Amino acid sequence: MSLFYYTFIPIVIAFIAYFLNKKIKLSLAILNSVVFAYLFYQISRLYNQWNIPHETISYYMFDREIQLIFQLTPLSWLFIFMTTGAGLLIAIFTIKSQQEYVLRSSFHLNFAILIGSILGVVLAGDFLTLFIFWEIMTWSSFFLISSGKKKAAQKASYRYIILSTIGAYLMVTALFIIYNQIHTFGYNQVAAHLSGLPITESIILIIMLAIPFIIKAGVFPFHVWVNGAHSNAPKEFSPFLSGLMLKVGIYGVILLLYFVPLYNILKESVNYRGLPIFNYILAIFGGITVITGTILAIRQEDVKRLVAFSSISQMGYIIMALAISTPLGFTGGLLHLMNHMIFKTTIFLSIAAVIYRTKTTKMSEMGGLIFKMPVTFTAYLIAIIALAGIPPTNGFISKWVIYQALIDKGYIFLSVAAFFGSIGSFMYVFKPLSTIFLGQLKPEHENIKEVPFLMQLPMFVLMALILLFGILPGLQMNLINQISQLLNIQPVGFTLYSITGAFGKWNSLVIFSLFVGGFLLAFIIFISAKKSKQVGLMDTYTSGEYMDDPEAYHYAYQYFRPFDRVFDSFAARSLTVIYDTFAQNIVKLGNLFRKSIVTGNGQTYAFYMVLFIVILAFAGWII
Amino acid sequence: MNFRKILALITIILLGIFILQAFLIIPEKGEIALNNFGKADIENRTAQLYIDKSVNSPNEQVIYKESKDKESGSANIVTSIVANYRALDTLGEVTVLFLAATGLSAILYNKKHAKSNFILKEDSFILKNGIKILFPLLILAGSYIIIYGHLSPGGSFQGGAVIATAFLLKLLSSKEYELDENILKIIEVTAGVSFVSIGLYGLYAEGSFLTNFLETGTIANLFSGGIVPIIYITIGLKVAVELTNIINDLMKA
Amino acid sequence: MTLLYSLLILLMLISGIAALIFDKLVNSIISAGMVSLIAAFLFYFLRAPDVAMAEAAIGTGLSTAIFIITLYKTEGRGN
Amino acid sequence: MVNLILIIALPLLAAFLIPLFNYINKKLPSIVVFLTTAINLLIIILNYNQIILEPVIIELGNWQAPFAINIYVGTLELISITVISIISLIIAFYNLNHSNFSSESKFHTLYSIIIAGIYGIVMTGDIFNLFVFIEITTVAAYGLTTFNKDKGYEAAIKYIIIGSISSVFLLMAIGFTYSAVGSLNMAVIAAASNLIDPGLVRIISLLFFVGIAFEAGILPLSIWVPDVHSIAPSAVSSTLSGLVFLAGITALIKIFFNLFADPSLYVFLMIIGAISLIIGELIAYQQDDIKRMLAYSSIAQMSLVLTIISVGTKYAISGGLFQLFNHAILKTLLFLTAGLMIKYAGSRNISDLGGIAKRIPLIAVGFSVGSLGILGVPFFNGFVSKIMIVNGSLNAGEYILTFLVLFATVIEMAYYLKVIQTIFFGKISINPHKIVKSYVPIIVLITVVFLLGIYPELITKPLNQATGELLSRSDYISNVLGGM
Amino acid sequence: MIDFLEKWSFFGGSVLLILIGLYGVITRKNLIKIFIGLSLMDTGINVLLVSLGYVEGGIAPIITSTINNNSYNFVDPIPQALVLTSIVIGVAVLALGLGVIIKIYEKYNTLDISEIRGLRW
Repeated sequence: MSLFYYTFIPIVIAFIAYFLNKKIKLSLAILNSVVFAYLFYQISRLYNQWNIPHETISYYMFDREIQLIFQLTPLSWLFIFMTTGAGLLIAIFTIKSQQEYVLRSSFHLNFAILIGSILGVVLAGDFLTLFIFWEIMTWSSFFLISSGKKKAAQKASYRYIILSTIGAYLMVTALFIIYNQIHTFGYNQVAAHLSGLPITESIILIIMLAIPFIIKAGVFPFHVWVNGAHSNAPKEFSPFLSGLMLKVGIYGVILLLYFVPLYNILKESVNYRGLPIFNYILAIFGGITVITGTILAIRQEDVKRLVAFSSISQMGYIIMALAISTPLGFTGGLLHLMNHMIFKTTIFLSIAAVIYRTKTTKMSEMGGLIFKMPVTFTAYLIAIIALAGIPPTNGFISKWVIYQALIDKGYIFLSVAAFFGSIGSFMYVFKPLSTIFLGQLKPEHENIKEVPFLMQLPMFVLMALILLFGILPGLQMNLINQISQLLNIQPVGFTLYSITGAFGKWNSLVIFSLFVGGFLLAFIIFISAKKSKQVGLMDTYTSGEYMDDPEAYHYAYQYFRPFDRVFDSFAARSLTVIYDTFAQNIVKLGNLFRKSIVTGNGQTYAFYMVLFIVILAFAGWII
Repeated sequence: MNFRKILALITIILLGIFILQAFLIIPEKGEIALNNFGKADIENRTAQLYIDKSVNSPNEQVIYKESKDKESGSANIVTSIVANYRALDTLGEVTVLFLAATGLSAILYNKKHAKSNFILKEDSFILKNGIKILFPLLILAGSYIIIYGHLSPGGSFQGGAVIATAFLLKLLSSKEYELDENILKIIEVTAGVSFVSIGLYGLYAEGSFLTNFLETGTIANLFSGGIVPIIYITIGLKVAVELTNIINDLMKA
Repeated sequence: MTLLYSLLILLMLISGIAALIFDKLVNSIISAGMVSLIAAFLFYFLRAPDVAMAEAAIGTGLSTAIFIITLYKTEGRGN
Repeated sequence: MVNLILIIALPLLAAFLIPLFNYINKKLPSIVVFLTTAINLLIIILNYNQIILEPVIIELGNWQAPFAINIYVGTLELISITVISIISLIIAFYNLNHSNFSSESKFHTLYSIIIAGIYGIVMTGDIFNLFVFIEITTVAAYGLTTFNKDKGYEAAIKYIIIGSISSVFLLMAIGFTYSAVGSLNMAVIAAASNLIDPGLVRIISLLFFVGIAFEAGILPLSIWVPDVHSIAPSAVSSTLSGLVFLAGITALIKIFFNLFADPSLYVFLMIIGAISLIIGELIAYQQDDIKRMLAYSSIAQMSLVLTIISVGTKYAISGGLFQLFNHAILKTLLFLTAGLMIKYAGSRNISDLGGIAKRIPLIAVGFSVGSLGILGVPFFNGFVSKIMIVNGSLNAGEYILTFLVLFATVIEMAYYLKVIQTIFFGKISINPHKIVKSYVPIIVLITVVFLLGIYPELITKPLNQATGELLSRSDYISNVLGGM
Repeated sequence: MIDFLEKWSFFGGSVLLILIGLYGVITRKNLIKIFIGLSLMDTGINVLLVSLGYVEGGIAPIITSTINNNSYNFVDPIPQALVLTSIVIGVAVLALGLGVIIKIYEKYNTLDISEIRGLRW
């Protein structure tokens, strides 16, 4: 199957189905799952066939044919594999979960377009193709996000699209500045041209090229869209948004950092502690992102917002690891990218399952669902263990490699940020665990059942993956080393179940057996210990006072208040405010124009005409 | 004399300076500028060809009542321009008039079929009978102006306006007087359609729109000028009807 | 002769200004008609008899009539 | 080869005949107008292959080319009249069952004549004839505006005042030109234009600009646009916004590239266009009346086109022209769908259109297709033109201009997305005020949008040729003057 | 003095008439007066156009029994033709505008343009 079919098949099929499903009643979700399954199968067969020739479509744009190039590399293979896999799982999940959903068909249409466009982005062989599919991806995801049920979804998607578009325009400007000099968009030619330019110009162009990717990845100065979008998107889309959309931004960063080898371009530029200044700043931003995401995640009362902020901080890890551009860092970054995709999708799916049953996202309105929804609970448990980076899950391994990379190069701030992030992640992932699943059951949730099997299936698969990669990281390392060879980075030594770090070797088999033993022990103790008395959550004693806000007395409310108090001032000084004031000032300007110019009096308009002539005449038109 | 009036005055004065300086430009040698008053050099203008009637044909003298078969052989050169050389402009102009009448009747539509409630102070005997006498004279004068438009000053617009004035007076004189709108419509349609179809016949016969496909005859004869008088009559009818319509609608508003 | 033209034009300008500053609309309409009547004379002096006739018939006659009718239809309805 | 003057003559003939048809049957006028536009499209298609090879000069009344009125159809005019004929056909089809006014036949008369006037503006090669056709178009537009009995008169009076003033200036420019050059033919003027005193050229060109740009949607001359476009019936709004603006910009291009090609003026045009662009977008963001918002957006788009074209390089001009034609198509779609939504919801306010997409999905999809096209989403026709504009302005080294254009696009996106989100995801608050259905025009327009988005060469190849012709005046002059 | 008048009376006079009309349009409040201003502008531009085609001692471009051939120096006929067109167009627009004024008076019961401000912003 030719490469660009991968991008167009889902889109075309989805369109046809969208226009037909008014007539013939077919579930677009099932159709999507079938299509994605087929693509998944095809893509898995593409493994190790890196020598597929480029394919081009010609697109007549200015006065010439412009070739849109599609190519397959190990890197892009990794991404299309992940994309179709996640898409498949979520489509399966969606079959059941969207019974009550209003714009069902348009959701599936946009989702298919999104998958297709992401395939296009990662299969693209030149910047123009990348830009085109990038735009389509942005727009379809915009429609997906704004189709969220809450009103806030529209505001969030609004912020998202405006930011992304500004980024995209920066990118297209840079592209055409380059294009007008070399008349091609190919990666290698652009890279060569950039390395030829004087250093300041190339840095400016590179930054303009990089900003859209950084925005999509939700890194520090541009993370403002992430939490709103994640928390307000339809519950089935949030997993994909966090699991993959952010990763596509990372793909762009990898593209710039390694594929278009910035390192070589900037090597002779200003270096700081052995790093090109661009990489160093990127890494610092990554560190700031980790800290910001963690602190903000801890304060959240809404579970989806909480997980959204945690994704931000995890993105920070990946950026840090990739930016320091050592072999170990690259490996850790890619590892964490895959793993984060896996466990974050799991977390969002389990939360989606909970929302599907309880119809709320406020943590303080849930509780004690552990016995009602055991599968969901298990999935969530394992996922957060991975997120917190505890062995024997895959999350630990990637974080371990990243620590190694950071400490190896001796970046104090980054290492501190990383450790802070993982400590914080302990705190914020424990909060939903204890408030949603543990604790006492809410009276209104008495007759809640476990979600249907089609929604459990994806969670099972993902749990299995988490543990599998936790025990046998070699499976991933194999592909990662192929990518390293492609980008001529010296690979990291590994066996099936061990990775060689900077300060030694990690053997996951031993640790796994240890952990299984410990877990069994703890379980026996838990069983044998006598149960504690259970009191209702809301029968709090207020000495006869009227309780106007019972939620405030729920133990989940402001769970980590002491910790939050430390960072209150920090959290108050949010970037969102700055962006919003900027927008509001522009609106004010427009209002001023409107009120002062368009007076509605025809005579004034006539006077404008005369004034216009006079001004032009004496502003030098006739001179 | 408040602020905005002063501002307007200043702006207008500046505009005047801007326009008037166009006349002050003294052309250097080789350059051309606006002609001074009375110094229009006709020789170098397209007008000379129209005067000599030699756009297509060679330039030879045009003599009163003698020279035959000149192109667009109407004695009144303005007429020959309006109705022949630049007939498309005239078609457009008639269209604008038609548009105005149509738009006006659309604007004042809801008050249609109402009687003319435009009453003079005293419905006086003298006025009534005076207009009774004046009306046919005006119609006659208008028709004359139209028909002799290609020989003498005046033409379809002037004649049409005169006829319209006749109807205006008639309408003023008595409020019983009603114009039959069907007849007006029929004249309107025939006039407009015949104008366009004369042009289309030229396209069919001579291969170009609004061609003068008839014998142009001798200069300054009544039956001369080819299609010029015909077009002029159609235009005259059209103008008269449209202006009458306009007045009628306005009066009935 | 030139003096005559100039006087006519002066008259035209004056009546134009008058048309704008009169209070009663009837007067300003009449003086606007005056302007176009003088313009018709000027056309005649400029050797443009066709335009002169057109201006006299349309500009002076019909326009003024239309203005008067409109005035009657709107503010003059009372008197 | 059918003579192209027919596409002006036939609508006039139809218009003159309509009172007769109205006696026969009340529905007949609309059908006649529809047939006329269809025949026009046919005529243009018959001529297309020949004119694309070499420009055609039609001498009216068999008078030699530069001495009487002639009609010049080059590639630019060809593309323009093709787009105009397609769009006018679509709108005429829409009028077949959406024109129930108090005096319907008059509406069709005016519509037929305004189409003829637009063709004339685009094709004529004679400046006074240009004036006449502009007058035809504007007077027809005055009439069409008043078909809204609610606020139409108020909008029309502003339009009439401004239009009359600018027509006086246009006449003045024509008179000056004639007095200096001694001819009214564009080619002769172009040939003589470098002999005219430069100061006089500046004055004349400014007068021409004022006289024409009020029809071309450039602030502050076109400040009447929001009133008229938002008040007029939606078929009229789409005609005015799509076609009349197209014709006006084409006339401006003729004046400033063929007649007085003075590159030092382009910077003025660029500044005017840029200011008008930003102000238009900023004000459009404020609107709650959906058609008014669209009108301001038209102003902004036209200013964008003027700005880009006045960059004056090959790439920039072709990009600007492409944007011009795209805008014609998209605005027609937008105004038609917006009008239908207003009819359905019974309110003009965006905030009252919430969730209308669930009731009339096709119309809402049509509206969003139009907006996404204007915002330049890939595989919509706006994408290629936007890319071409960016490329052109960067190619000429106009970095600030590029920034302004992209900034304006971001604002534009802000207000279009407001509408789209409301009509798709807003909460449903509509009880059908009036059931509307119109499938064919919307589907056809959507098809055109995607066709041009996926195969842009359909229009960009002729556009490059047209740009070449624009940039070589001498060919134009020699084409018309022939041996002279 | 005389030759100054001869040179300037027509051009200056017509331009001044245009300006007077324009001033009226942008200052008078009454709609009818605004339209009077517009008609003044039309008259002014017509006089200007015709006077641009005038020739010293020229004669009207009509061949009659006295002026019996085309070798006399006629004044320029083209501006006269143009002016004929523009006069008719002017009266057409004027009639349309006055009709609109009548309707506006019916709706708002005033002719003060500064009070007719339904469409703003």
